[in-house]
Amino acid sequence: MSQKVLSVEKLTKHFTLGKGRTLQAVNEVTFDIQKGETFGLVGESGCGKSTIGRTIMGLYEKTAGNVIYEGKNVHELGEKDQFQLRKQMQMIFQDPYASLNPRSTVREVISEPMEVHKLHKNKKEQLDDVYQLLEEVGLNRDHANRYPHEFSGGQRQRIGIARALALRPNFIIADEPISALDVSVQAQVVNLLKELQITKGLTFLFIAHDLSMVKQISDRIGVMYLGNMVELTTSDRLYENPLHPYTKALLSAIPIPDPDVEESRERIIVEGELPSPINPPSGCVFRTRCPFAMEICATRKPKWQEIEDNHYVACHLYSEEQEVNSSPKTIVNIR
Amino acid sequence: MEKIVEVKNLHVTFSTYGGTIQAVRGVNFYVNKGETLAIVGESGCGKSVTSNAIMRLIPDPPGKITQGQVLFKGEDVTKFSEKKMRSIRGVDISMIFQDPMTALNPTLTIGSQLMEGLRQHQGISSARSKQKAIEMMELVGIPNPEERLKQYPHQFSGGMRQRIVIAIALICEPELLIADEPTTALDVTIQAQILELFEKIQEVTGVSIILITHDLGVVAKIADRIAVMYAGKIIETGTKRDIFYKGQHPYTKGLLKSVPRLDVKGAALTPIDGTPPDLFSPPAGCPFAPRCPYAMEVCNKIYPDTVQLSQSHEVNCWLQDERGKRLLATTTTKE
Amino acid sequence: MLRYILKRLLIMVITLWIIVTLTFVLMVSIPGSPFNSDQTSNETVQENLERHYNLDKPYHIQYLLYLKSIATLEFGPSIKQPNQTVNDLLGRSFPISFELGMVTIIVAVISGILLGIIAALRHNGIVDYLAMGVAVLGISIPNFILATLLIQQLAVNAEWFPVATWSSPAHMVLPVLALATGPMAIIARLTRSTMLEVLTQDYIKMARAKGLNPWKIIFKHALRNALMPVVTIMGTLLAGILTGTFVIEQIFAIPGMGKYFVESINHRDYPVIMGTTVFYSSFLIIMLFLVDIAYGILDPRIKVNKKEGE
Amino acid sequence: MKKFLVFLMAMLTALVLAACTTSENAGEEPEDDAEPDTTEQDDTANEEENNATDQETEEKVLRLNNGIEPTSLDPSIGFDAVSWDPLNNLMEGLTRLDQDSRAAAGVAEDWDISEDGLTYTFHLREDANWSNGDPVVAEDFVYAWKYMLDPETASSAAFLGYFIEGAEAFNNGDGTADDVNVTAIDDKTLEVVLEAPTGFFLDLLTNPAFFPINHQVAQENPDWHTEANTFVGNGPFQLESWEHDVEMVFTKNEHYWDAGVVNLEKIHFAMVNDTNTQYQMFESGELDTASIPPELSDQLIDGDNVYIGDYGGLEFYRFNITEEPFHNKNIRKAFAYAVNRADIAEYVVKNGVEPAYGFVSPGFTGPTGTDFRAENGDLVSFDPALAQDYLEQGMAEEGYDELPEIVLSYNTSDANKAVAEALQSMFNEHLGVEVTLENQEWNVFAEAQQNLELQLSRSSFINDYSDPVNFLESFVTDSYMNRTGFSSDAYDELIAKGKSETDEEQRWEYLYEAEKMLADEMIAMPIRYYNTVVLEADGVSGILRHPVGYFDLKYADKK
Amino acid sequence: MKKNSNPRIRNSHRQVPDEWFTWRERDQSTAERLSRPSLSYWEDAWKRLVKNKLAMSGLFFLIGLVTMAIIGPILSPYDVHTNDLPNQYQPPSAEHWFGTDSHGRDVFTRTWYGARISLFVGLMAALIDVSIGIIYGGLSGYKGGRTDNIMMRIIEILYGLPYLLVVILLLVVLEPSLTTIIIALTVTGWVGMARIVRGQVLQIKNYEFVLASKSFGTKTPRIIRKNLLPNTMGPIIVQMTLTVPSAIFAEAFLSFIGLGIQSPYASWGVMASDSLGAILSGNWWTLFFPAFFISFTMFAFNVLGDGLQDALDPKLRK
Repeated sequence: MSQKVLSVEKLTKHFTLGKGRTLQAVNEVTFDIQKGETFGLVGESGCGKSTIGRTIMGLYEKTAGNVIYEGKNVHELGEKDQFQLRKQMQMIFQDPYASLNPRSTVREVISEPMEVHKLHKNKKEQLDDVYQLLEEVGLNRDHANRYPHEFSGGQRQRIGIARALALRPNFIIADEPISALDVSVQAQVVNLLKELQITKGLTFLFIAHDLSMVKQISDRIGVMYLGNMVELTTSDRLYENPLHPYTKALLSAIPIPDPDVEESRERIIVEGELPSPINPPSGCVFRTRCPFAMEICATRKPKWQEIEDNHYVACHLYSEEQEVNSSPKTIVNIR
Repeated sequence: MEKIVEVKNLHVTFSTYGGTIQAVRGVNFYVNKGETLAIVGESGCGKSVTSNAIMRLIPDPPGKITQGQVLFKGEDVTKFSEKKMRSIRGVDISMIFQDPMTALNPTLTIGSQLMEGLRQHQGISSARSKQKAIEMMELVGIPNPEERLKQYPHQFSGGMRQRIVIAIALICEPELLIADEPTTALDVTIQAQILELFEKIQEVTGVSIILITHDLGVVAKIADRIAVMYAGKIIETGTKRDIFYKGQHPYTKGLLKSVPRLDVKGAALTPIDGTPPDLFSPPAGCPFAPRCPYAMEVCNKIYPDTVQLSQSHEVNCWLQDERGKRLLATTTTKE
Repeated sequence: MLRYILKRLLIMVITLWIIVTLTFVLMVSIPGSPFNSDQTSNETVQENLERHYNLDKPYHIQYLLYLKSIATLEFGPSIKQPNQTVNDLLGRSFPISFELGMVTIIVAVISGILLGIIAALRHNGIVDYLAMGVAVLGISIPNFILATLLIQQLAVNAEWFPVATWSSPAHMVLPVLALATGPMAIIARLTRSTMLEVLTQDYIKMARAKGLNPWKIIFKHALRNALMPVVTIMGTLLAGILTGTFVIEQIFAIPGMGKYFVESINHRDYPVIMGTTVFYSSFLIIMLFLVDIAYGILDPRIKVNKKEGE
Repeated sequence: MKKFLVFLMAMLTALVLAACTTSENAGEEPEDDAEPDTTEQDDTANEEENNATDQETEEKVLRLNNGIEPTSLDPSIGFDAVSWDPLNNLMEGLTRLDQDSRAAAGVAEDWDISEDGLTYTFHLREDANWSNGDPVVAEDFVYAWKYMLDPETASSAAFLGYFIEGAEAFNNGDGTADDVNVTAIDDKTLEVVLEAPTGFFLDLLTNPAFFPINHQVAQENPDWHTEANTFVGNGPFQLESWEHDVEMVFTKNEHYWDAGVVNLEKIHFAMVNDTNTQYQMFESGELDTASIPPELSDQLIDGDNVYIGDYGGLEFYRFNITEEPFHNKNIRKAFAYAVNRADIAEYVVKNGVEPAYGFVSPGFTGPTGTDFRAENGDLVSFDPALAQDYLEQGMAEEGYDELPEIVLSYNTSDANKAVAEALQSMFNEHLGVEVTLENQEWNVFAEAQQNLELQLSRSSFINDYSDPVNFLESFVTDSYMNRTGFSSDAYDELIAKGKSETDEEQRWEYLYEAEKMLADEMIAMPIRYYNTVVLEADGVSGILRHPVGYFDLKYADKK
Repeated sequence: MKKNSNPRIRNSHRQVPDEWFTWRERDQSTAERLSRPSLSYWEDAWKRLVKNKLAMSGLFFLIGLVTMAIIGPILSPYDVHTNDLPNQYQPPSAEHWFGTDSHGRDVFTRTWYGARISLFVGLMAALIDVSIGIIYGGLSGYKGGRTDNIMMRIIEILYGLPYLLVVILLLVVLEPSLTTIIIALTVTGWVGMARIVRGQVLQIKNYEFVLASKSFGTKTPRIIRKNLLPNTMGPIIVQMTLTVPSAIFAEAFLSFIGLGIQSPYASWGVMASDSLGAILSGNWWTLFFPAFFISFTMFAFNVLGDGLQDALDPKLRK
């Protein structure tokens, strides 16, 4: 767990909307991913987590910052190198219905990347490879000539995974791969991904909004809010000792499928709605909904700092100048 | 306790190009006054069809209620004229839809959508109905109701829209509210707000709720009783605790085990293998048999009778048969 | 908003300028002269005519003269009807065409939408097929045949309506019928397919769940949303009806402007060609602009200046 | 669903069939004696109603169709049939065509012609007045003619004035208005000196181009002719209202010197430019006259209410004699003799037109009282055998084994197409020649014909004035109207004499000879003569339809 | 099964034989089995089209028409160009099934020659419209932004140009022939198709499968060809079925300018507009037959188009 595969440094991505308006999808996000680990990225819709994934893939141009993959700056590679990089980095998409071309057979879907990269000498070899991939993801070779619409959601997501594996990548970005699936099937897919990680030595960036599932699969988790990363730590510690008020609220908002636990839980309910990323609040982006918001939150953006070993947070409650006034530990359970 | 609604042996089919889908195949359940019944199941199991059938909102063609009764306060609504049905919809029974983004007409103001039900059914003056609308908006927690009445849906966030949908559903003070996946499309922090709102509303108005969902966490939080649906049939019903702690059907158990829990550390996910059956040609026996780890020969052949486990708890499973119990007890290899 | 309108206006002007330039190039590159006729003539007469209308000047001068006439909106006299200026011709005929066009559009829109709604409500039923059959028949009978048929049947034989000319509401019935069937059919088909889509929307279900009566659901909830595509084609449709009515105008002796679009070219009546082209193009471009605005009114989600985000 | 399809088919069939069959009856109506009577009764009933409400008695209103808006009611500019018809009834020249379509006294009561035939002195009627009450004076003619000849005016009719001394020079920029030898001796005396003796000058003067213009009005308001309220005429009718592109209404002009003979109180000129529609309007009683759509010709042409008259004009095809194969006279003749003109007239063009076996149309009466056409006889005929002979002869002369490809061109119209198709079939049948047809948009066609780019192309000629030379002079060398490449000194000379010879009989002899020469060279092949065929409602009478193409309503009446 | 699904006739557990209470061997393949037969996208669409009776009758009508266009003239003893003037306007009879026209020609024979021209012109125009429209619309929609803006302005300009002038210019530049007609029809005809393709592409290009394709480095042409176009086929086909009949009409207009097919051959459109007077004269057969075939061809294409739209609409599939 020492070798860095990917490091994202102060990555910023803004979309221009015309009329001089800018959608600040991602603001100065920094994290890195070690070889063989699963890094979870959570946050509610519109927090920029998918944008990060796509920017890392090079599907979007970055606005500022760097994405370094195995020492190479992804956005500054030549066309040829970037093409080669595709073999190592692959993506699994959210919607198993929209991510497969309805007019292609499963075989065509899976072999498309192989053809683009001219992986095989002949059709026979390619077909064998497709069969092998299908079996790896728990489908069988009879499925190769069928069309996506004949499959259930879980099966389609397996096809999507097989496609992502077609180029034998090392690093996979899974962009909400299970959120469109039924509960019983979600677990199937998650287990499949875990299994593949072990057998193939893959590194995952796992993007999801469902914290309980992300916790299940990830080694470390980064929590995002409105384009900013607010907290990053190991998955166990994130649950046991969340620092950022948003993380706390997020954790307490997730209902637990156990009536007894659910009835005895204390709950922080954040009021209000997510502000618009076109016109984000000044200072700390969470301050408009934060139960602990202070004056400084409106004026200054909190620093991204490592509070304890491997536990990063961006919150004024933990910045030095604030600690003088109040200890964060005492505030935690005010509500 | 007074039963608000009782569904008896409901069958619904849809005819499509591909054949006839038997979406609901003999469903029985009831809802008591003031309670919340959750119908839990995966997509395509027929839970939404069931709720639409209660409202007689199944598009005909292609849908058709082929058999069964829906008794609302003792009267069979399947026999009602369309006109009579209209006088019940929105007045006695209301409905909330999954996606607040699509459930509101984008071209009409919130006010007009709120008030039109009132006007239609109660024929009250516009000033009076506006007053009522404002009250309703306050109840569901929308600030500045007077101004917001004039706004269009797109000017509201997802959570606000769902509040509006709820307000619309409640404005005629119905006795039964059917909520079809009311929080699925929302972010968790918003979901928590809406769930609180449901609790508050039930407290204030005493409305009975049928909650349709696939999220066991939500169920654990707000349901009184639960009906578990699979492939067009209800396979187990009981109180919240019956199901969560004493669930008997392998599907119920599997479902619970496949859901990740935030509060439990390191528990492995146990998925249910396979996929739900195709309802074009549902299996003759127990529809879960192909995926069931405890499937016996009989399960493939005959659908099991309902077994009453306690006053509140019923299940349809051959394992409840004495011979099944015996077999289970004698087998150690299974599991 | 103002900036947006100004920008749009500038683009319109550029578009218009390109159209005018291309039209001029086309005009001078096709053979013929406005003075060709079966009448006896001689060279001197021809030369006098050409000089009189500046046609003896080099092309670039002629081009500049046209640009000037466009800028000042003074297109000068028609060559074929020298008594009258292009402005007279268009100023006189446009209100008539507009009247005819508006009545036609209104008839087409109302009947088309009704047909479309009925068809959508009875999707795949006999009524649907019947409505669509009528609609298809509407497009498949060329309007000049329909016009002649209508006159023969309803005016000459039945004597319900006058045969031709443009003077009273009764005179409008037949030409409007003949002109409206085509657009009606298009609108009916469009309405039907969007209605089918809209009727599956959640907010329609929601409206039904409120217990609203069916007509209210259709007219208040469904129709407004189903109208969007109809509005989209309205701009080009109206422009087409205003200008593409040559045959109908001729058959019914309606003094509209449709004939100038055809005859000015047939007669090489250059000022009229220029005038009509500028008029038509501006009208079309403005129509497209208005359609955009109508969008915003019909659908509050769309702001006029909405841009496609990533 | 199949049932539905059947139903639809049945519906469409029924619709079209019903329309066609009922219209069949409708078309036959005029043949049926009972039918027109009822319509007439309807008409009179309607009129009676109108009259009753208007409390006017027996107002005589004639409803005609002008087709389209007149090009211009400025007599110098409106040089076409659509302008001539209204102009000829709103104004009057020095002479006016009489019942026999001969030039008779108009504004000029009488005139003197000098011995050499060059100087004409016209004496204007004392009671000739403008519709605004002004007297018509000689200066009005001087003004109008000089205005017409002014190159600035760019009158299409200006060439007609070239017979006047100094006119051509003025018009082509070599001279001035003062050089035009037209003088107002006094208010009522006008003197004109001609370039050369011109036997048909008085006929020429009946053309609207020579109508006077009220010079006081025109000087004050150059646009006097564009609207009804400023228009001033001197004819039997005055312009009551003029809704452009819609309708003109004429009323009787009480200031007209011969107002006593004018019967009609009002004339409506509709502008309906569709043959079928104007006929349908006639059928429904909205028009008093109509032309016959060719499809209905068979049913209507023999009816009692059909007027058929001469119309000076010829439909013909020009050979391009500068190009193969029509540079050969015999090949030209072969084609000319292979055309069955009688069939074309009877079955294709219909409407009672006469096949043309010569060039000059009937209706020009010579000094001896015989018709030009009758006198000069048939110059070409339909003779397949002879045609074959000519073809063989011609091909032998040119050394052809096979004719070069031949394209027959016509400008697009249903009627032209029908004739062209018939010709194509005839050439194929009688000569064994496959001719390709080509139709072109009018202006493209006209340009190509003018530039001699077409081999065999359709043409028509309508007389501007009532003299055979009008047509024949088209083919002189360098004429703008030649369009065949034909050039012959002998022919040019014949035409020159045919214009200036003072002895009328001799002049006509020259013209006979010229026409024969045309036939011998066969630079163009005649197809058929034009005629005037008009349906007139019962009770309509007295409309004079002159072969030169404009009608006179002065004596018209409606019961 | 029926018995089981009805609780009133409940099966008694006791009647169930004991030997059925044994563990069932689990068979993984049955769990993953797909119960419906494998149908490719087109097979599925075809199956649904076949069920649409109206669309199928349209299809059969068109097939019949094409057949007659091929063999019709051979069946007839008459040729198209020989005039028989004295024999004009004969009503339909045993000799002349559809009667004779103004030049005494056999309408039956001419109708099938007309079918050849009209159908050929219609289909070719549609095909070319589609080809240009796909390329232009596809590019415009896919590139988006400024490129799209400029390309759309060009379309606006094409709309604004007087079509008649363009066609007359073509008449001057080109020889009259079938090719010329088709050029004239398509010179601006593709615009509608381009707009439709563009709209579709704008929508589809944001789908995840396109993104997925991009994510492994697929180049633009391949994306357009493999991912975008196959998914726009539905609306394209519908538009095509509308283009065919309108091209048949437009051809008649072009022949008026002089671009059309030359006599003695005549398309339906020309035959119909030549015989408009039949409404007055009662020689109904000269107008009826060409008009009938135009209308029904149009009708057939329309119902077929509607049927195809339904059959190809992914929303209607389960």
